[in-house]
Amino acid sequence: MSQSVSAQASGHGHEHGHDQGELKVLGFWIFLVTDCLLFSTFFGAFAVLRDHTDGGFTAHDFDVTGFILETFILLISSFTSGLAVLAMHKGEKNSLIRWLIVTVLLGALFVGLEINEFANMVEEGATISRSAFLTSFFSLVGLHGAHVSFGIMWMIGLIIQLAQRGITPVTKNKISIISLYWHFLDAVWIFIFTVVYLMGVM
Amino acid sequence: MNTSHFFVTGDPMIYGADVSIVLVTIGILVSLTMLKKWGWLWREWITTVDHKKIGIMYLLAALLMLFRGGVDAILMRIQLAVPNSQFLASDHYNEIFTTHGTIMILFMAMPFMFALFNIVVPLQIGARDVAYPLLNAISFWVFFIGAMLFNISFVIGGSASSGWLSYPPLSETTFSPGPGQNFWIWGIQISGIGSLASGINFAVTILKMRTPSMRLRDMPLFTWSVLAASIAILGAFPILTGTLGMLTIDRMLDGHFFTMTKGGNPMMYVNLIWMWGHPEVYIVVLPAFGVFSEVVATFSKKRTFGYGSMVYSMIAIAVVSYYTWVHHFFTMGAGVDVNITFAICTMIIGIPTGVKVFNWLFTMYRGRIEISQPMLWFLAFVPTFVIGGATGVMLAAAPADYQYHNSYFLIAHFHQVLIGGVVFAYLAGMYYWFPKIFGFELNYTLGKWGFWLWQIGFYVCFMPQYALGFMGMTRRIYIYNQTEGWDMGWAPLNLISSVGAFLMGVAFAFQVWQILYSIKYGKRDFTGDPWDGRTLEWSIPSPAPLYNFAIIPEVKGRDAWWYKKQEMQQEEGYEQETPKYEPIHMPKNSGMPFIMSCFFFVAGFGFTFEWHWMGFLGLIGVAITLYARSFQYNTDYFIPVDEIERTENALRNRSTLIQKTSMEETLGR
Amino acid sequence: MTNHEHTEHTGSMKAYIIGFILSIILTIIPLLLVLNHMMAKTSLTVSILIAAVLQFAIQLFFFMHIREGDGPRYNAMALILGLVFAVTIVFGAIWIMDFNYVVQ
Amino acid sequence: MFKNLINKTKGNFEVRKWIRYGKTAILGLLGVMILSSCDRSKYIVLDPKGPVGQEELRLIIISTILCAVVIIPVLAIFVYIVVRYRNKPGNNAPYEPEWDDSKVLEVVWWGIPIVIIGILGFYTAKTAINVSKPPVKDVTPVVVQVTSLDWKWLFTYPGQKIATVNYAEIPAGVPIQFVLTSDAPMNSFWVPQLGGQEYTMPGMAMGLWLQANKTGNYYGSGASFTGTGFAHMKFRVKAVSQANFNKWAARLKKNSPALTSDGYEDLVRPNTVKELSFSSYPKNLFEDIVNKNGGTYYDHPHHMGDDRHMQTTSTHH
Ligand code: HEA
Ligand code: HEA
Ligand SMILES: [Cu+2]
Repeated sequence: MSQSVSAQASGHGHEHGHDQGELKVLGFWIFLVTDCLLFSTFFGAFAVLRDHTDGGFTAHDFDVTGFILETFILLISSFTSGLAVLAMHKGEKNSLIRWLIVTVLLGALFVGLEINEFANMVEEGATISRSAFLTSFFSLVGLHGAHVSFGIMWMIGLIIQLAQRGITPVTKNKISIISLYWHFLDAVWIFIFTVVYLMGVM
Repeated sequence: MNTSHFFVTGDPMIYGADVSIVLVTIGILVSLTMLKKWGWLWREWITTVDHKKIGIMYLLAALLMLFRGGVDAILMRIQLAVPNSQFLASDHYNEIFTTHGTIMILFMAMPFMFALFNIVVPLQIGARDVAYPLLNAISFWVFFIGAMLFNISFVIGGSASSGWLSYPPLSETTFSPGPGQNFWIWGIQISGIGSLASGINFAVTILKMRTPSMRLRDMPLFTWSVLAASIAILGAFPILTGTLGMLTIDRMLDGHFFTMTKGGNPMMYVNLIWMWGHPEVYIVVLPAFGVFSEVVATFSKKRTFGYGSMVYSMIAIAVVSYYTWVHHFFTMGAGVDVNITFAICTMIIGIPTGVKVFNWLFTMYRGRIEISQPMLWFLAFVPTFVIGGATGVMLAAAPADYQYHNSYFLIAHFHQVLIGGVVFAYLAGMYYWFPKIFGFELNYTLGKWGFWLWQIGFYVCFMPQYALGFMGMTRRIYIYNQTEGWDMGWAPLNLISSVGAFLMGVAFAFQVWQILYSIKYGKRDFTGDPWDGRTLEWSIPSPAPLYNFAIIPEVKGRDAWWYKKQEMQQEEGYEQETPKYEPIHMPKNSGMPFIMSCFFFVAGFGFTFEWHWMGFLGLIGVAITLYARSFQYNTDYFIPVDEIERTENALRNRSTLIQKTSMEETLGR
Repeated sequence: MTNHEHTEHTGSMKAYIIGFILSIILTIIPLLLVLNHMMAKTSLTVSILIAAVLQFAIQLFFFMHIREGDGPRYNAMALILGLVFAVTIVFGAIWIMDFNYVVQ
Repeated sequence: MFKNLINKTKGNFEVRKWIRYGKTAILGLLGVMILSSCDRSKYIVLDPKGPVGQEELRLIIISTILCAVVIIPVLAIFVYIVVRYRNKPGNNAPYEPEWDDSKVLEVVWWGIPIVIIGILGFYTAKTAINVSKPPVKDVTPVVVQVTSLDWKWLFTYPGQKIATVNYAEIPAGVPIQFVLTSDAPMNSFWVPQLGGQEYTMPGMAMGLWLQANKTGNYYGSGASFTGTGFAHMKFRVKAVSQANFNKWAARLKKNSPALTSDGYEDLVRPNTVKELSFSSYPKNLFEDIVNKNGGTYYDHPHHMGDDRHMQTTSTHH
């Protein structure tokens, strides 16, 4: 029938004067905007329900050091993922992989701390079904945590692909996209940090 | 979960359905095997990433769901035809209106809309496919699997019965235990992912994939309407995902977002679901406007009047529709300031909508109106939609709505806009683009029967419902006149209304007949341009070849094809320069979308029955397919030049050939 | 390789470091404000929200390179519309749920 | 191809004419049926018996007229254009395929709807504000607390300390402050001839002003779906003179059984019941219902009867 081409040459679509890579970044960007709306929905619910504690755990009871630590770890990981992209543009594959691994580890640390925080709360009886406030808290923060975990799995996949194929237009594009994702998660966390934690313990 | 309730029992109608489902399934499986069509089905359809084929699959699914939703409607109308009817029990009736509403909007109107998106948009903008063909296939399969998951609830486990938007606390476990409500949640949740992905896909397609010479302001209005609808999808569907997620958390994890106890707030759900639900109804109506813009211009043989206003009004509708949601719960006491604000925002939508109506009228003004099949539906649309819109504005007057809310006046309003606006438009679109997709026209005479029966049926069914609203009849009641000695005089009008419903049923049957008949006898379209069209899709053969355009078309403004034709006519002996083809880059077929949605089905089914192991297994399957795909690099190919030449020549020869034979046929007849 | 080098999101080391430092600072300020109870409740809320928004902007400009790319800035438009919707969702919910119970 | 279509159209003209007659006939029939079933009293929304309903009816009429003012001309123009510019042989109406723009016309049809919406918006706001206040000022209102249950309506009278199920008596000519809540899925309390509806929601005490000017029995129903027994959630509002109302209350106090806490638990159970009357009900029943479903999280701006010590332990201030 027709010959197959390796996608390596997928700087295709010159006939349209744009390329797949750019297209994918735009699509992903739009996806992030919609993801932002998903988070807004949970933020909205949280804002409405934050006083509905049913006499149980309140926002004053949050573990302050825990969330400060989480915040800085995520901030740093956002920075390291940026460094990874810089390395990629310089064509330094090893350095790129190294920074990605650092990012993954920081992300994992973040998730670990979060799980720990949740576990401690549950131990105190502050479970998701204790009150509307806690339901909205666990859902919002958990949704973010799930995003981070997903990002970690994804990044590991990309590290493997980089190791296999090196820096190609395709892998390059994939890295740009995940770094976008990672920064986005950091941006969302800023609002969780502010609205959930800071305004909670205030 | 008690598995003894796995199969819905105790109702002859459901046993009938069980038997016929099993028979039909066996029939399909056997005939596929006998005809050795499995490979064909897999290669040509299940794994396809071709937007045209995906469009066709959407279309089939939509028609199927129109039937299913329609049968629901007929059942309801039989029950309501006479007072004190014992045809359906309360719970059964409740399931039926819930599935009717859900199916009609989410599994009929939405796929019908995506069918048109897929079939038309790339062709109208001179593109060879959508921006992300694989994602497009995923969208379809995820939608389809969601719809199927929802539909099997009829025979397995039982359906949801708390209304098409399932307000808590009624939809919480306390009041709706069991799988029915879960089916509703997971069916919509899974198919919702597909809708969101389509929104992204078409927004990017329209922004980025146009033939380079087509500026935004040259774009056909249907394409504009798709862009507007996509924007609204992007704004609204994440909220649906989130809201359903919260309801899931309440039900599965014993959460308290919307429960009565422990601080939950049911009104929060109402607030959120309408933040999606209201834009949703405009999402389905915007492309309807787009269809009519094309149809009116084509069959008036005239440029669209006020193109600029048409575009602005659509964008305005898409954005303002985000600011009206409270009109669905004016009576929940959010306060006078809130109500007045949202009442006025709601009315404001009438302004751009009106502008569109006027512009259509003046597109016809000083034109030459050809009453073809699509145009027939437009002519029916105008009065129906305008009156339905006007009753919408009446509903928007908040204190008046205190008297209409949840009454049959409301039922009449939304059927008038949904059927008169959405269904009529999509049917018009189907008639209009049918030759383009399938290469033949649908029979006019049968179509006219269908048309008139729809019209008569519609008015007979829904006009009395306005009156019933004024008589105080509320929605979602399975029985009237029975209790407490109230005879409110609802019986005669309900009977009339039911007659109308049957007429619509007959109308639909005519349309099915029409399609089947035309497959055999329909007028073949060998020109590629049966309506003397104006936009690019008519410049290529019908059905379009795999790659749509052998040469990416050059566009010199609006109505590109119309002016190109004039140019060709004017220049005596206009000879198209021999095209110089280049290899065309295409995506490869992939089984991944189908496989992934099968895993989604497993997940949805597991969570529905609260078999969490199965649910998570399904989700892991989804993740693994995604992961595997991410490692696939060999995803595209080029169609070589000689193959393009062969195809193009064959198409050209076929058209001359058929032209000849069909001439003979016509003479012979 | 391909002709799209110019559209790539490059950004320099300097930009990343500046962005990083700024975001650290903008995290520490609200933290100090809150932990030391430095202001009245409303002004405190407003200040920390402002810090959050600023930090968000930093992520956008220094890390996510919202300004780069050629052609129409569809990404920026999408973002702006998205933010308008996001604000609507949150503040709409708060406003509507903040009842006064009197329809009639 | 053009001509082809035209011929086809002609060929089917007979059929179409026939169908059109059919349609006219059916619509005519419909009209007759509607009119004949139309002694006006059946259209209860259009036949209000109190000031709130009347005010709302006024808005219904205003909005109908305002819509008709645009809709009817639009439809007339529509019919005219379609007839005039039909593509049929011998039609010599002007044909200008390139005419696609007219600033004047555009201004007209952005303008007219704006004006209409402006007027309608004004009346909407005015009515909304009016019906949120007691219909008459100089008469002391009567408070009736309403709780929707599965699937019945409980009315408690904090002034009289009596309770009823599935019917309520009210004095005519006196503004009634209905205070609504639910101890079951949310419903909506609707007495069309007195005025529009309002949701009954768990944990919230909602205010609804209604008033009957004439004595009589008025149909009331739940308007928001609550499950299996929903269709049976009808109730009766009986408006009587003030004197008769007092007599009725006294009679209930004397002759009816008391509603005990256990009795209330019975009522909460999902089933349907007939009309019931009670001489008393547990103290603070309504407040307890509201609070147990989350009422403590809201400030209740208007009183819930004479038990004003509603706890407002709300955490936001
Ligand atoms: C395609 C679907 C669709 C469309 C297009 C519309 C269009 C409109 N709808 Fe409708 N609506 C629904 C589907 C739709 N609706 C559904 C499904 C529900 C109920 C869901 C449920 O509860 O289950 C509903 C419910 C609903 C309510 C809630 C009522 C209640 O629950 O009590 C309201 C209230 O404001 C409303 C208003 C409007 C308005 C103002 C428009 C406007 O957009 C109409 C604009 C059009 C015109 C006005 C006509 C043309 C204009 C002119 C000719 C110009 C001049 C006119 C004037 C100035 C008047 N709708
Ligand atoms: C696009 C959306 C859409 C469409 C097209 C329809 C189409 C129809 N609807 Fe539906 N409807 C809704 C959306 C829609 N509806 C929604 C959202 C609700 C609210 C649900 C809720 O309250 O939760 C609703 C509710 C609703 C009710 C109110 C129920 C209640 O509150 O108790 C009624 C009652 O008359 C009704 C009737 C009809 C009828 C008669 C049709 C007809 O147009 C159907 C046309 C019929 C066919 C296409 C039939 C095809 C079948 C055959 C050919 C088989 C032939 C068999 C026989 C004749 C026996 N609908
Ligand atoms: Cu709406």
